Amino acid sequence: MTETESNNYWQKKQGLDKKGVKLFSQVVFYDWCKACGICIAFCPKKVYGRDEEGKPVLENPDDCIGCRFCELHCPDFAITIKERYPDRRRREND
Amino acid sequence: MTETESNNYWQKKQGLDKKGVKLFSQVVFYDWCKACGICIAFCPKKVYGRDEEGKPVLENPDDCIGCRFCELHCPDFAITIKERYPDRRRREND
Amino acid sequence: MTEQSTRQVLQGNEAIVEGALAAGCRFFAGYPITPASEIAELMSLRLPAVGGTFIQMEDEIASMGAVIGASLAGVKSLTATSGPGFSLMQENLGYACVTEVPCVIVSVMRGGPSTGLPTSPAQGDVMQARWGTHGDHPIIVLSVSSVSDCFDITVQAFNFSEKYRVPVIILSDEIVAHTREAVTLPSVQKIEVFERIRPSVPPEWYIPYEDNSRGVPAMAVMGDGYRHHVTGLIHDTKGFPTDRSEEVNAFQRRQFRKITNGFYEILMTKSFMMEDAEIAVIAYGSVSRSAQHAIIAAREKGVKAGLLHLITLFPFPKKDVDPVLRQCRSVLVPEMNMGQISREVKRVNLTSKVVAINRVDGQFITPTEIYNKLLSM
Amino acid sequence: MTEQSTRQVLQGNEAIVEGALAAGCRFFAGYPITPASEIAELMSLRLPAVGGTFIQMEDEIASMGAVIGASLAGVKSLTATSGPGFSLMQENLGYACVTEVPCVIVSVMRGGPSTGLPTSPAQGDVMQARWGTHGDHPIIVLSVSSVSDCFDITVQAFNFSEKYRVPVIILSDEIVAHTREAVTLPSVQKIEVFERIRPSVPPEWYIPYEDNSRGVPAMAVMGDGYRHHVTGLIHDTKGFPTDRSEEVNAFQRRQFRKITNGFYEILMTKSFMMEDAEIAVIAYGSVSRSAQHAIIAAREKGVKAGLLHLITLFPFPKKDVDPVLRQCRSVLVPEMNMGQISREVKRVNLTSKVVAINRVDGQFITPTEIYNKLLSM
Amino acid sequence: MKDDRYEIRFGGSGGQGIILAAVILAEAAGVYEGYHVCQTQSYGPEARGGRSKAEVVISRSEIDYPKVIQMDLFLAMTQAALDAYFFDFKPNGLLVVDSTFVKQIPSSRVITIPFTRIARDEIGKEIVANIVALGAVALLSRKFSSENLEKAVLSKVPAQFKDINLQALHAGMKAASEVDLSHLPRSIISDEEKEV
Amino acid sequence: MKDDRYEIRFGGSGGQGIILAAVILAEAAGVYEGYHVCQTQSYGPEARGGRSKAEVVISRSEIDYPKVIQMDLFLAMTQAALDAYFFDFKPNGLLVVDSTFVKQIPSSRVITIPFTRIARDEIGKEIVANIVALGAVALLSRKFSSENLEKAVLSKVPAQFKDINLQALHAGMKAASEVDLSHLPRSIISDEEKEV
Amino acid sequence: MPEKVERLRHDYLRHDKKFPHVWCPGCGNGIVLGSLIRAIDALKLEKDELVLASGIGCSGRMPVYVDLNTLHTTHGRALTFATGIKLANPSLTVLTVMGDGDATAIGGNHFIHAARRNLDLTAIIINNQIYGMTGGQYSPTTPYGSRAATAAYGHIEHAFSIAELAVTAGASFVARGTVYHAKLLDKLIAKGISKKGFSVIEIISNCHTQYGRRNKMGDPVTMMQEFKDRAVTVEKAAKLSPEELADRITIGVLTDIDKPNYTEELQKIRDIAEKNR
Amino acid sequence: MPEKVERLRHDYLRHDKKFPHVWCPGCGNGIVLGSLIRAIDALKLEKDELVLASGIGCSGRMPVYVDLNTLHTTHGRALTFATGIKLANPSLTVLTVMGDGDATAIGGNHFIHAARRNLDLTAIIINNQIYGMTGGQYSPTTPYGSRAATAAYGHIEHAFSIAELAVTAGASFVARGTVYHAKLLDKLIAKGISKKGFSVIEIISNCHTQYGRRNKMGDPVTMMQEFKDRAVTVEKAAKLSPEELADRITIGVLTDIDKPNYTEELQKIRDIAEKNR
Ligand SMILES: Cc1ncc(C[n+]2csc(CCOP(=O)(O)OP(=O)(O)O)c2C)c(N)n1
Ligand SMILES: Cc1ncc(C[n+]2csc(CCOP(=O)(O)OP(=O)(O)O)c2C)c(N)n1
Ligand code: SF4
Ligand code: SF4
Ligand code: SF4
Ligand code: SF4
Repeated sequence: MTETESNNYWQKKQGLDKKGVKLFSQVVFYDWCKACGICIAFCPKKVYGRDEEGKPVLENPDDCIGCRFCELHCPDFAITIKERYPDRRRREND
Repeated sequence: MTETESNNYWQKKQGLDKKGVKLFSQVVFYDWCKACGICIAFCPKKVYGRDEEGKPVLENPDDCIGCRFCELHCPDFAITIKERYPDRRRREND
Repeated sequence: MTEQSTRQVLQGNEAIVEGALAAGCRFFAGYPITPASEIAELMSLRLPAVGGTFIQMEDEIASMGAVIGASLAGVKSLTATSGPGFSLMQENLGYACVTEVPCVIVSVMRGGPSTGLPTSPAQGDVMQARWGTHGDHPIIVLSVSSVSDCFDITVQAFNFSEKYRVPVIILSDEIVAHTREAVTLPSVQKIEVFERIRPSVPPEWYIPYEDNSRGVPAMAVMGDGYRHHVTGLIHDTKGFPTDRSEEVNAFQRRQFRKITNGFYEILMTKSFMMEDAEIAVIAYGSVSRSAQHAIIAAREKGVKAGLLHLITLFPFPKKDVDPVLRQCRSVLVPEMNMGQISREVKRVNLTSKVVAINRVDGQFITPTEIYNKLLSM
Repeated sequence: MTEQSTRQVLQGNEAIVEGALAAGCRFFAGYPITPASEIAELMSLRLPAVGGTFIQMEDEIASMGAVIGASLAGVKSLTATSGPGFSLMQENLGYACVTEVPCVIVSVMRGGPSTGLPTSPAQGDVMQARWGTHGDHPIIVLSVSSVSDCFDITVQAFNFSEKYRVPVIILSDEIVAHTREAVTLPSVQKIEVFERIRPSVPPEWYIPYEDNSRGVPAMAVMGDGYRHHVTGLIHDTKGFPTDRSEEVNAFQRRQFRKITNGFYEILMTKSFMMEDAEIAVIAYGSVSRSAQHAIIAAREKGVKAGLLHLITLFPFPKKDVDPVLRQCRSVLVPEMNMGQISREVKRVNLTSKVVAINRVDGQFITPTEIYNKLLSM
Repeated sequence: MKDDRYEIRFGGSGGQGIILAAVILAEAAGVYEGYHVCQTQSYGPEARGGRSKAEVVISRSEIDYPKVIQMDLFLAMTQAALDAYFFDFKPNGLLVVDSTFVKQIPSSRVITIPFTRIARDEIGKEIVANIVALGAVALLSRKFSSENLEKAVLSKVPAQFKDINLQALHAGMKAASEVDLSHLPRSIISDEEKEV
Repeated sequence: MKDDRYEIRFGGSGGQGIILAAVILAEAAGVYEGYHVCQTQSYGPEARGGRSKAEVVISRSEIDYPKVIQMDLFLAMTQAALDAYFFDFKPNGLLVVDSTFVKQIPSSRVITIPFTRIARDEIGKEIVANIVALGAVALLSRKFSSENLEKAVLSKVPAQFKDINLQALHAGMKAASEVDLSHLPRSIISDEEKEV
Repeated sequence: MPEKVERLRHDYLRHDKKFPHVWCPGCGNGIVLGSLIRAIDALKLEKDELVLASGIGCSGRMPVYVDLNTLHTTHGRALTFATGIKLANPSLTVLTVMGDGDATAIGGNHFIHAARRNLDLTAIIINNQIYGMTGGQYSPTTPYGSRAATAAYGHIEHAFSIAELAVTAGASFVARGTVYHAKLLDKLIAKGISKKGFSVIEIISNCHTQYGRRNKMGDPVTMMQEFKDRAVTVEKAAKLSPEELADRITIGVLTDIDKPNYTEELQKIRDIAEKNR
Repeated sequence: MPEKVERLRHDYLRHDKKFPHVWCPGCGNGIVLGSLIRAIDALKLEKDELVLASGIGCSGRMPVYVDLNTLHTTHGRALTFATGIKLANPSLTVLTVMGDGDATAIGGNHFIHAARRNLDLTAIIINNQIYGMTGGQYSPTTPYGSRAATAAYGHIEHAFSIAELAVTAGASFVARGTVYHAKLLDKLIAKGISKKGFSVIEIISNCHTQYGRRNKMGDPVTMMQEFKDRAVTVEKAAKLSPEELADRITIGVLTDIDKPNYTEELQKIRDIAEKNR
C-alpha cells in the first residue's frame, strides 16, 4: 500500500472521500420502491440513475452530499442515507 | 266662521296644520298589534301613548311628522301612516 | 339518449344515465362515491350537451336539496350515490316525500355498514331504502339486474315519480353498475315518457294539494304563475302548515292511497320457468342472474325450479309473491345481505318454507351456491 | 344523579339526564331539536358540575361523531335528538356499529316525515331506528313510557351499550318527554352499572377485535397504552381493513352473534293482567299507558284483556310475543304510526288475528279509543 | 278504573303562569303529599300564541294514562281558555273561574273568584294571580295541606319573590274557603256515559 | 346450461391494459359480431395495486350470470395473475400465457406466446402488448372476424395511436394462427364435476 | 305613495294566511319581512318570478306569509334547494331567508359553498345570535360570555362574523344592517337582489324572548335601542381604530365585487358541449 | 442522528401492516406521512398519547400505517370525532389528516366550526386539488379552468383558499407548505402540534394520477417541480404585489395568534358549576 493508497483507505473508513469531505451510503429497499422517479429527478448531485423498471440505481454514490432530499421525499420510505463511518471493529482489528 | 277659523279649516282639509306643516293620520290595526312597544318608544314626536294592554293610542296625532318610523318598524304591519288629504268630495260640495 | 336505436356496450351506470336522459332528466346534482361515481361523471359530460345542468355539490345532503329544488322548478332531476351518501340523503328524502316532489335517487349498493367494503357488491340497503327517513311514508323502490334494466327501469322510475309525485329509489349494486353488456337502446321516440300533471285551472283556483280520485294533486312549477307554498311541515290542501287532526289525517292517508291506487302498474316482477315450478327462487338485482343460471342447471337435474324476479321491492309485490308461495313447496331467497327481502317474503305467508342464502362477505352469490341449495331442498 | 334516593317531580327528558348521569355518562354532544332539547339543556347544566363535558355541535352529524370520539377516549357518551336529527345521524350511527363503540342515542319521536308535526307525539321512527343506516347490522332499540322508565331504561341502555359494545337507541316520544311525574330515583349506590371490559393482557398481546365466547372483544381506550387502529372499513381481528371473505364473514356474523347471545337479558317486556287474557294489547311507549287504562276498564266490562308492554323493540322480543299470540284469540297493537310494530308482531305468527290502531295525525291515542276497540273485538 | 284518580286542568292565556301553577301543584302532590302525579301541558304553536293549558292527575296508585280523561276540577283563567278546554268536564266536576275575565259560564257547578282582581288589589301584583288561583284550586281539591303547598311554592319561586307568592297562595285559599260547596247542583248524567 | 356460453378471463398487472383489451373484445363481440356479451373486471384495492383481472362472457343467447363460471380461455400476462386467477379453469379450457413473464404453468392445455416481447421487438412499443394478446385471444376463441376486431380497436383507441394498435392486433393474430391447437391434451375430468 | 304601505300589505301578504303572524311581539323578523317586501316592490319584480326559500327556525316561518313562490325547506338547507331552483330556471330571482343557526350552524357548509360558487342567489340572514325557535340555545353567533339555554354559565365559544365568512368564501356582495335601520335594510336588500352573483345581507335582529331575556335586555325596545347605539356606518367605521370598533356593529355595504357568475359560466360549458356533441 | 430515519421507520410505521402502502407511486401522501413522523419525533411526544384521526380519501388511509392511536372515520367528519376525543381526554394530543375534499367539501362545516371553537386540535390538510380516491372529480380547491372527471369542459367554479377560510373562521395557527418542501413541513407540523388551539397546516400535494394526468402534468416529478417553482415564502411574499403573487404558493406560517383555548374555558365552567352545585 502506498502512502496515498493508505491515506485513501483511512479516509474512506472514516466516511471521508479524497478531498476530506464526508461520504454517505444510500440504501434503497427495492420492495418498497414504486419507481416514482422523485429521488432520481431531484438529487442535486445526480447520484441515482434509473433502472429498467424506473427504480433508482446508484450511479455516483460518492457524489452524495448527504442533503437527504431523496430520503425525506421518497413517498415510500424506500431510501435510507447513512454516513459512511469507519468500521470500528475492523479498524480495531487492524 | 272668522277668517282664522276658515283658514284653519282649509289648512286641515289640505293636510296642513296651523303652521302650514303637513298633517298625517295614524291607523293602528289593533287585532294585529301585539303591544311590543316599538312604535311608542321610538316615535320622535311621542305621538303614541300606551293603553292598558300596552298597545299604542294616539296622544299627539298632529305632532306626527310623517317620518314613518313606526310604520316601517312595526313588526306586525299594524300601523299605516297616511297623509291627511282634504276630503275632495266635501270640498266640491262646499 | 339516442335519436335512433343503436347497439352499444355499456356499463350499468352508463345505462342509467342513458335512461335518465331518455326519460327527460335534465338536472343532476351529486357527490362522487364508489361505485356510483360513473353516473355523475357521464352526466357531467352529457347534460350540458342537451342544455341540462350538472352540478357537483358539497355533499349528499346538498345534492338531494338541489335535486328537489330543480324538480320544484320543473326539471326532472336525478342523483346517484351509495350507502354512506344514501344515509346522508335520508332527511331531505323525507322532505321530498312530504312535499310530493318527483325525483329519482339511484343507490348503488356496496358492502356496509359504514365505509364497509367500498368496492364490493352487496344488497344491504334494501330496508334502508324503505325505512331510512323518519316518519311514516310510502315510497317506491325499484331494483335493477342488468344493463338493459338500468335503462328501462330508470325510465320507469322517472315515470312513476312524475305520475305519483313521489321520490323513486333505484337500488343497483356494484355488479350491475360495473358490468358492461351489449344493449340496443330504443330510440327516444319509442320510449313512453310521463310528465307530471300541471294545473289546468286559473291560478287563483289552484289548490296545490287538493285530493282527487288518483290522490295525486296537479303540480305547479315555480315560475309558471301558480304561486303557492311548499313546506316540510304537514300541510293542508292549500299547502299551509296545519296540525288539525282531520287535515293531517287526510294528508297522511292520501300519501299511502296514491301509491295503493297504482299497485297494478307499480308492482313489477318477472317470472322465469315458474309455470310448473315446485321450488321458487325469489331474487332481485344481480343475484337474480345467478339464480336464473342455477335454475336452468337444476332443471337439467330434474328439479322443478323457477324464478320470481322482483323488480319492485317496495311497495312489496305481495300480489305476485303470494301465489308463488302457494304454488311451491318451498322458496329460496338468495341475497347479499342478512335476509332483508326474505323477511318480507316470510311476512306474506308464514306457513311456507322459506330458505335463505345470505352473503355479507362482499362476494357475489354464484350460481353454484344457489344450485347446490336447490338440489338439497 | 343523586347520592341519596329522593322524591322528585321530573319530566321524562329530565329523567333521561338523571339516568345517564347515574349510569356514568360524562359526555354529551348534541344539537337542539324539539322535543328533545331539554335533555341537552339539562346536560349543559349538570355535566360541568360533575367534571363532565357538554358541547353543542354544529349539527347532528357532528354530534354523533363527537359522541363516538368521546367514547373511544373512554367516556360514556350520550346524544339526544328527534326525527330530522336522527336521520342525519344515520351515517355515523353505522360507524359506531361497525367499530363497536358503546354510546347511547335518544330519539324523542315527533310527527313526521320531514319537519312534519314538530310538537306532536308520534311513534313513526321505530323502523328507522332499526334500519336507518346502510348495511346489515344488529342494533338495540329500547322504548320508554314513563318518567321512571326514562331513568331506568337509560341506565340499562348504557349498560347494554358497554356490555355488548353497540350503540343503543332509546325511543321516547313527545308525551313521555314532557310529562312530569313524581319519582323516587334510586341512590347511585343502588344502581347496577356496567363498564366495558378493558383488555387484561399486555399491550403487545392485545388483539382489538378478537372473538371470544361472548363475541364482544375487550375494548381498549385511546391513551391507555393499547394503541390500535379503528376504521369504518370492515376489518380483521387486528382492526386492519380486510376484504378477505372469511375475515369479513367472521366479523359480520360476530356482530349478530354477540347480540343473540344476550337475548335473555336484552329482550325486555312487561306483562299486565296477562295470566288469563284472551285479548292482548301489545304496546310500547306512551301508548302502553293508554292501553293499560283501557284494559282495566275493559276488564270491568268482562273483557279478558291483558297488556304485553314492549320495552325492547329491537331485537324484536319474539320470545315474549309468541306465547301471547298463542294464548290469545286476538291481539291489538295501537301505535302512533301506520303499523310499524304491528308489522313485526304479524311476522311472528301470521295466523293470529292482529288488529291495529294507527294514528298519524299527531294525536295521542286515548284509552277510550283502545277500550272501544277491545269491546268490539 | 281506579277511583281515586283526581284530574285537574288549568287553562289560561300565555303569560298567566298557568304552567307554573300546575308544576307547583304537581310538586306538592308528588313530593310533599306523596301522591302519584302526572303533569302535562300544551306544547308547540298553541303554547306560543294565546292559549295555554296544563294538567295535573293525582292518585294514590300508579297512574297509567297521564293526561286528563275527565276533569274533576277545571280552573279557567280566561274566557278563551274556558271555551277551548271545557270539553272533558266530568259530571259532578268542579269548574273554577277567574271572574275578573270569565263572563259566560257553561256549567252550574261553578265557583267564581276574581283571582286577578285579588292579585292586583290585595297583593298589588297582577302577575301572582296564578298563585292565588293555585291556592283556591288546591283547597277545593281537598288533597293538600297548606304546609305542603307552601313548601312546594317556595321550592319553585325565586328567593326574592317568596313572600309575595305565599301571600298570594293564602289569599287564594282564603277566597276558596269562603265558598260553600254543598250548594252546588249535582249532575244527573250516569256513570255509564263516562269516558274511559 | 346454455352450451354456447364462452368465457374468457384476462389477467395481468396494473399497467398492462388488460381491461382495455377486454373492453375492446366486448365491443367487438357485442356491437360488431352481434353476440350477447358481459364484461366485468376487478375493482377496488385489487385493481389499484398490482393485479388486474377482466372477464368477457359471450353467448348467442341472453347471458344470465355475468361473470366467468369456468374459463374457456384464460389469458395470463404475468405469473402473479396466472397464480391468482387460474382457479376457475375449465376442463378442456385453453390457457394462453405471455411467455415473456410467465414461467410456471399449471396446465398442459397451454399456448405460450411472448406478447410483450413481440410488442417490444416487432411493434417497438411495449405498451401495446395488451393488443397483441387481444389479437391472439380473439383468434383462438374463433368467434371474431378480423374486420370486426379492427373496428372495435379503432373505436376505443385515440386517433394518433390507431396504426400501431392495428399492427399489434395483427401481430397477435399472426402469432396465434401459427399454433396448432389439435396437439393440446384433452381433459379427463368428467362433466359431473363442472361448476354450474 | 301615500297608500303605499296599504298596497304593499295587500299585494304581498297572503290573505288566506292568518295574521297576526307567529312571531313574538316585537320580533325583528316582522321588520325584516317589511323591508323585504319594500325592496321587492322597489325593484318592480314580478311576483311570479320570485322565489323565497327558508330553512327551519323562527325566520324559516317567513315565506308562508308572502305571496311569492315560497319554500320552507329543511334546517340549514335553504341554499341547496335554492341552488337547484336557480340552476333549473335561471330566469327566476331566488332569495333565501335564514336564521344565524340555520345559515351558519347546520347550514354553514352550504353557505360557504354557495358563496364560493357565486351562483346568483340572495341570502338574507337574520342574525339574532341565538336559536329562537328551539328555545334559546347558543348559536355560532352567540357572543362570548352570554347566557343561553345551553350556556347557563356563560358562553365560552367565540362568534363567527357571518359577513367576513361570506367575503372569504367568495360572495360578490356582502352587506350588514340591523332591524333598527329599516330604511337602510330596504336598500341593502334591493342591492343584494340586483347584484348578479351571490349576495349576503346579514341583519342584526332581536330575539328578546330567547336572547334578550337571558341577557338583561329583555324587551324589543331595549334591544333596538342597543342596535341604534352600537351601529356605525361603513364610511364612519373606516375612520375608527379597531379598539373603537370593538363593540360596534358596522352597517352598510361591506363588499361589492364583480366576479364571473355561475349561470353564465354554465352556459359557456353548454355551448362547448353542444358543439362537441 | 445517522440512523435516525431507520429508527423512525422502525418506531412509527406499523410492522404488521403491509408495505409498500396503497398510494400511487410518487403520491405526496407518503411524503406528508414522513414529515408527520419526524415532527412527532422531534417533539418527543409519547405515542400512547397521540391520536391520529382521518376522514375518507387517499389521505384517509394514512393512520393505518402509523403506530399511534389511529382512527379512520367517515368522510368529512374527522374533526368531529377528534373533538369528542380531545374533550373526553384533554391530555391526548389529537391530530387529524384530511384531504381537500374531505376537509372542505363534505367536511367544510366541521372545519370552520373547529376553527371557531379553537379547541386544541391540529388539522393537516393534504390539498391535492382533486378527489383522489374516487377517481378525480373536482373538489372545492380545484382551480378554475382545470379538467376533472366531472369537469371535462374545464372547471367553472373558483377554489377556496383553505388557509384563509381557517383564519377567518378563527384558527389560532395557520400555515402552508408543499410536499416539495419536506423539511419546512416537518417544522410547520411541529409548530402546529405545539400550538395550543386549533392549528391548520395546508399542504399542497400532488395527485398526478387524478389531477396531473388530466391537466398535462402527469407525473410526480413535474408536479413537484411546479410546487418548487411556484412557492414563495411568507417573508418574500410580503414584498410582492398581488399581481406578482397571483400564481404563487405562499408557504410558511400565515397566522399565529394567541386566543383562549377551549379546554381551559371549559375548565372554568366546570369550576363555576361545581361551586354552584
Ligand atoms: C335537522 C334538524 N335539527 C334541528 C332542528 C331543530 N331546530 C329548528 S330551528 C333551529 C334553530 C333555530 O335557530 P336559528 O336558525 O338561529 O333561527 P331563529 O329561530 O333564531 O330564527 C333548530 C336547531 C331541526 N328542525 N332540524
Ligand atoms: C358520505 C360519503 N360520500 C362520498 C364518499 C366517497 N368518497 C370517498 S373519498 C372522497 C373524496 C376524496 O377526496 P379528498 O378528500 O380530496 O381526498 P384524496 O382522496 O384526494 O386524498 C369521496 C367523495 C364517501 N366515502 N362517503
Ligand atoms: S423516491 Fe422512493 S419510491 Fe420514488 S423512485 Fe426513489 S426510492 Fe423509489
Ligand atoms: S310597533 Fe306595531 S305591534 Fe308594536 S306596539 Fe306598535 S303597533 Fe303594536
Ligand atoms: S323566539 Fe325570538 S326569533 Fe322567534 S319569534 Fe320570538 S323573538 Fe322572534
Ligand atoms: S390517487 Fe392521487 S392522492 Fe390517491 S394515492 Fe394516487 S396520487 Fe395519491
